[in-house]
Amino acid sequence: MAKRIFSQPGDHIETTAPVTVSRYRGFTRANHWVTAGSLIVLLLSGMALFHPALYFLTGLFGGGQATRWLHPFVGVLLFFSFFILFLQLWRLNLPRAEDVTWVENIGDVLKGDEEKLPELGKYNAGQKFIFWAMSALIVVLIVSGVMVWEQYFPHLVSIPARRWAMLVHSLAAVAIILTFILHVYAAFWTRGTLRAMTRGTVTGGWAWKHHRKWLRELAGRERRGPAE
Amino acid sequence: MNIDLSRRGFLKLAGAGVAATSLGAMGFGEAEAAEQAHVRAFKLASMTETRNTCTYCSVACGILIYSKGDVAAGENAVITHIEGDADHPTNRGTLCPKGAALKDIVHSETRLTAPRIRRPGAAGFEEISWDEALDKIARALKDDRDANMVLTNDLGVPVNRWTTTGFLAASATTNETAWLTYKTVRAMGIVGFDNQARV
Amino acid sequence: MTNPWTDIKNTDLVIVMGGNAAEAHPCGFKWVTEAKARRGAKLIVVDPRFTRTASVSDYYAPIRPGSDITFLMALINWMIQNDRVQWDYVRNFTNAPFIVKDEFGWSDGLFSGYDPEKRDYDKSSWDYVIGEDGFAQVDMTLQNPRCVWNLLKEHVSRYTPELVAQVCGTPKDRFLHIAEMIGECAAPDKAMTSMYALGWTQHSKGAQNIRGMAMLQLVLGNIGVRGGGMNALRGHSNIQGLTDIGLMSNLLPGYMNVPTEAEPDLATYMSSRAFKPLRPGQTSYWQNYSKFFVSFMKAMWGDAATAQNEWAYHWLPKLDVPTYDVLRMFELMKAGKVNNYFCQGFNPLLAFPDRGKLTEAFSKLKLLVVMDPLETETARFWENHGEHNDVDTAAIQTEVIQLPTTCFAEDDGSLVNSGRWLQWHWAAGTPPGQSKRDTWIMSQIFQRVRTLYQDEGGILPEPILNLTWDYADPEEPTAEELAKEMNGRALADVHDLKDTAKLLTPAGKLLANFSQYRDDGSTMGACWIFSGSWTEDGNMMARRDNADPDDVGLFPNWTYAWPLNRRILYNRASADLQGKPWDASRKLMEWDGEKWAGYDVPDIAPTSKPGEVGPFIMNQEGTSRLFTRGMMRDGPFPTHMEPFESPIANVFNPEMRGNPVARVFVDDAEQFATSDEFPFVATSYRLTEHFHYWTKNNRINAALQPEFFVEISEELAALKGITRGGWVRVWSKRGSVKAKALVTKRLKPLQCGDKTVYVVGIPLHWGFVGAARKGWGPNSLTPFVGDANVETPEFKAFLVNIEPATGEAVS
Amino acid sequence: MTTDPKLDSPRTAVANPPIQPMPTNLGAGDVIRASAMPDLAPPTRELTPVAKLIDVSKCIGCKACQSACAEWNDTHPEIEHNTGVYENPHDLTPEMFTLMRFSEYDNPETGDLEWLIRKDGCMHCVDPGCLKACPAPGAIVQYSNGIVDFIHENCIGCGYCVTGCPFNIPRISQKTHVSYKCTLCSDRVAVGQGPACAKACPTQAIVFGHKEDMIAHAEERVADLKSRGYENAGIYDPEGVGGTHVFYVLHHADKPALYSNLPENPRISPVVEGWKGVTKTLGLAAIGLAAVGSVLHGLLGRANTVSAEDEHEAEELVDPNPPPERT
Repeated sequence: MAKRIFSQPGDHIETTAPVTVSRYRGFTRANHWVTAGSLIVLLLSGMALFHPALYFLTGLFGGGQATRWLHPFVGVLLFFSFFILFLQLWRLNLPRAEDVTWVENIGDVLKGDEEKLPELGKYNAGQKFIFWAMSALIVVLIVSGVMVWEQYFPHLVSIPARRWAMLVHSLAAVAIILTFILHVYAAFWTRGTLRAMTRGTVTGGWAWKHHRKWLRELAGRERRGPAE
Repeated sequence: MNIDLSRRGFLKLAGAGVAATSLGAMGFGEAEAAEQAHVRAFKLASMTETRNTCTYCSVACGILIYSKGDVAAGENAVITHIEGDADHPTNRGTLCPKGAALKDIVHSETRLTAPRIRRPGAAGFEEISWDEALDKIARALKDDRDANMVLTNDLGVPVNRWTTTGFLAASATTNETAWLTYKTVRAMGIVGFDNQARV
Repeated sequence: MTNPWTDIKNTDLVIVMGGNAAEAHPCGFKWVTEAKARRGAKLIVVDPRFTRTASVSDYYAPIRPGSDITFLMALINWMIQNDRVQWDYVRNFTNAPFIVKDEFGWSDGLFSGYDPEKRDYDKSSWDYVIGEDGFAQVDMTLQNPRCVWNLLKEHVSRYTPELVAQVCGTPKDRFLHIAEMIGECAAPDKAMTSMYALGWTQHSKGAQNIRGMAMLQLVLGNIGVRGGGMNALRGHSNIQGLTDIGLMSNLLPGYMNVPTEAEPDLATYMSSRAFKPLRPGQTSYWQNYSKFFVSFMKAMWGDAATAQNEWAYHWLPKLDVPTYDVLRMFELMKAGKVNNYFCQGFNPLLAFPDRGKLTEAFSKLKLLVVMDPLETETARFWENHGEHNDVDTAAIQTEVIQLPTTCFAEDDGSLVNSGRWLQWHWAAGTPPGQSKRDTWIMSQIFQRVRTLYQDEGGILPEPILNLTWDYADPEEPTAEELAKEMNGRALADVHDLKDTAKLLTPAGKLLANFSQYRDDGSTMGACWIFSGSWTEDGNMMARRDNADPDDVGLFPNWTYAWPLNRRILYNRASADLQGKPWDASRKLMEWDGEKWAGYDVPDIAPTSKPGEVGPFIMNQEGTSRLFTRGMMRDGPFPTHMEPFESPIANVFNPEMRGNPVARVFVDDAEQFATSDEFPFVATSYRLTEHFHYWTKNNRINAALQPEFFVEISEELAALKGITRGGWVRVWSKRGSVKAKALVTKRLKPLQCGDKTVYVVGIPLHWGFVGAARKGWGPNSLTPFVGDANVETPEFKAFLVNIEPATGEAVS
Repeated sequence: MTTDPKLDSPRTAVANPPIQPMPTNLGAGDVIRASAMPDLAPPTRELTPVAKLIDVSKCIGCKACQSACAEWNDTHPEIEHNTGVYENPHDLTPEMFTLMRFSEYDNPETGDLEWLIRKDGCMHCVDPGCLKACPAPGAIVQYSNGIVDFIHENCIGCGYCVTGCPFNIPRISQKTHVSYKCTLCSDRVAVGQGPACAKACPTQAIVFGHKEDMIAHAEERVADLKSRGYENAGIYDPEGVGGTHVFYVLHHADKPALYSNLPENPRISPVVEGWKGVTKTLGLAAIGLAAVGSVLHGLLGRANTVSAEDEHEAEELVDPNPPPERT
């Protein structure tokens, strides 16, 4: 079998008329939503402890003590959940030459005419940015988070170190929230994307428009299909 | 079709976020403390206050003992707190680390609450009644005194000395207890009589 | 204490030597900080350790344990050499002018009349020359070479700053600096106060340590004045009271004595207690001895004590030895000569020396009765606690009865503080479980014994059957009844001795004070010095008026001080021969032309003219004594004696070991060690976080000082390879303990001549019961020997060895 | 909340406590600052600032303050081991709000040994780092008399106060997961009494009263110390935290570090300031803007949609020659 370059095992054309392409298998989707869920819990509980104006959000988790208790555990959950996701996605998120051009012409992307741009694999530079930003920030957050986890590691690091950890943790948190917003927004703005994570498939048109190389590779595999 | 739906969903979510954050940033939706600021209820309110003297060294600091219930009124009284008596000329309300912790010597886990006896060779104490204990003691005293009282010396001088039973008196009991102790011990002729003055 | 705690604020200089006031008496020490803050007073601390008292001192000097006499005699010598003497005071208020017999002398560390066989002195030469008039001869010019002053001068001349450095290990410059600070207090308008405790008493020559400072205070004219005095900081809340009431082998209440075999009848007993004045016109208050004695006997046996039966003189025991003190009792116990022993609120297993010997002694008892509010090691001496009390339980046949008593918070009554204040207190709590008051327990025991004698008869039942017991409830006399018994009551009308028509107190009424005591059987009173504490005017001990006129610090209407509510003893000595205060700004008593007036109750008769009657009314001389005649067994002057266990030989007489007249039992003598096997000097002490062996039962004090430790210098730690917080083994010839090592800069090696002396500090608060961690007390190590005069054990200077130890102690 | 307007702050700790029930005189109306409550209602009245003065030169290290503190606050300090030092317990704990710290100092100038003993505990800063760091509304409050108190019902046990405090004072209980420290006996002060430690202190090295009185007293003490040769004696009332309501007289005010590392110039760490200041505000703003921005763009901007051609292209690609349509 020819080596996959722009797709990963499991990606395949599902129907031909109209064309639908399977983009994420069930496991990956579940994995994504667990990660997303825990991120949202962390976001809400974290924001509650981050700014008084949002302290009311502790109500969602049964009060301040419960929120204080819950946040770090969900953090650990997020870390491992995302780690599994990472193992599946990291290869196709490695940067490629065409990403540079794509970024240079981000304006056209926003205008919606991607015809001028080079054809892309499964992910565009934007998606890759979000992937790597998430990866990096989650590592920073888990490390700094453990350093200030009062209940289990009260004496893990010195108080000055804890102060830095708090600062870094909150900065990283702001960053990851912004990343998250971008991620969600892009997913909505680019119509036809959400179903990739809900139903697992995208329309051929969507794939053609946004990830043509990916589609070509899968199409190629189709043709070489059972006939041979 | 589903695009429209998702548009509506999108608006809802984003709207909530904006509302929360922007309102918060503008200082609306001020957080409220669950509990109003308050200090601990003053624990001596409605206690009985009794004046006493610290039981330790002979600076003899004045102390105030606070209790639930009033012994003077014949009630059952549980001591809840002890602190210095500010009216006392010597200590002016101050107390040392021992005096300041007097309450916990009164309520010490190693306080004795019942008469006990350790029989010869036994590995432990067993409880006995006051009557049994006191009768045993009285009997032991009488027998030993009758057996070993020295009535006269070689010169026939009456000496009435009892040396085979000894008594170590306390150092923190009241003068009144001391006098009663003195009286009984001397009357019996005990000479092996001492107190803590030396140590 | 000659002065109350609150008077310390009036001092110019405080010397804490032989004690550690800040740690053992923090709230009394408050008055030192007051004097410092308000008067700019200075504080000197002389101690082997840099204590918490030293931490707030103005000047500190180290001293080798057991060498205090040398330091004190050297101070007196320096005062004399540098004319820092309150001359008027010394000449008139001390026995400095008294002429001493020619036979008296001192050589090789011993006074005249020593008999090595008897280990005792023939004291006949230690006395004044008595003239034909029957009075002691004096030379007010102090020229006579045989007058006390010149003998003292000669005696102390040997104690130079160099000798101090050699014997005490105190650097010469430190000693001289202290001498100069103290010297300033020789001025009539300057006062120094001495605060001491067991750091001075717990030596084989403890009484002489205290004598030494008392003499210095007399030379400086600091006794009887505000801000001065000799202040013994008593250890326990009522140890002063128990001593006052005479709960000792050889005492009757109010410092009267139990008869001895040498006194076969009352006449003989009284003859040696006539206390005739040794100078014309002096008070010699003990002349009233018979009044106090007879009133005491009437308190004991009431109508059964009559003139015919010598007031029941023979119902009192007569002693064949000076005293059956605790050390002697344990010696007898060990020899199997004691059958029953009572411990009332006392924990001797930790309190007396040579724990091994104590355990052996207890094991020979038939019955041990322990009355206590708390668990004690004594009550469980038979219980095996591993290395902390390794005994063969089954082999111990002693029967132990443990009786639960109430504590301070659960009974009424009075306590005597260190300043002789009798303070009444009230019960606040209900006793736990079946615990009972000591008064109930003692009554029960006595009632039952008496019943046995009634029913069965027996040996000498009279003193028991006739003991006065006229209490409303014979089962439990009240504190009020007992207090009134001590104050004294008129049995018949009491009239004025001079104006016999004048009725002072009608029959049945309480006596106003001991001046109304009589020796004709018309009065009863158990403790004459307490008389006046509960009169017809009520309970003086319960007074709570804390007003302090002119802020002098005497609080005359706060409770009651014995004698006669007198707050400062010898207060007449606060004024000069004309009756003017030495220091107008510190007036105490003043002669106003007809009588003595001032803030306190005068010692002497209010109308006795200044210059005629001396201030020291209890003494036959009317003066204080720089020279004590034959009253102390080990010499009329203090002379340097080494501890029985010492790294250094006596500089005056290398042959002399310890105190030459201290009583030593044969077996114990063999247990004395030498410095070649036990090179380090150990001393015991209290820590401020704990009170003796009690507070280890208190969760809070246990948390503040949880575990047994010893303190050593960084130098000794280095020498022995001991690490801070590590385990060490400390052992003496008598026993061994395991402790944590507290390595500190506050203990430094002392250079005594060519010998370097390392001190090991051993606090005394741990045992094997209570909330704190299990440990030991210093008494596992200390020698079984007491002071020559009062048998106080030598806890403060003995020899040990030390090494690093491994492994957790079981706790 | 019943407060007696006539009752102001007590002037001394030398008094016997009342036993008749009386209204507490310290409450919500006296709070001038509360954690995570930026827009607090102004206090209903202004109490006179109080202070506890600790005169280190009078302190004998007896630990009476520790006893009195444990007894009054009903805490149960643990019975630990001896580790070769006098500090027991070995540090402040949720059960021990104050601690005597001992340091042995060989003074090079005089050649004398000095045993410097300091009572450690909450300083009740005018600008409290704990309060600034605390995320739980009303868990830490500052009363107009200067007392900084923890309202345990509101505490969530996050430990931010530990990072906020410049003196390393608050301790989180592993049992209750609530933060504890000296309350300056707010319950006693509320009924006109002083703190238990100040009342107990045998040498009155700890005194309590109106801050101005305490400053005056401290100045007398400093003068006395200077007369005894401590030229550098002085008051430790650090400016960096706006002054404190627990402050010291030191014989060596020039070297506070001698006293078991008393901070030279304590202030709320700039890191904490950064975290609780700019980060908090800008961070939230950024998040807010991002959210708002995306919403607006979502509403106004044109979405990126897939056209029919794209679908056709896809079909072309997947299957270039489709089967003929049936009719």
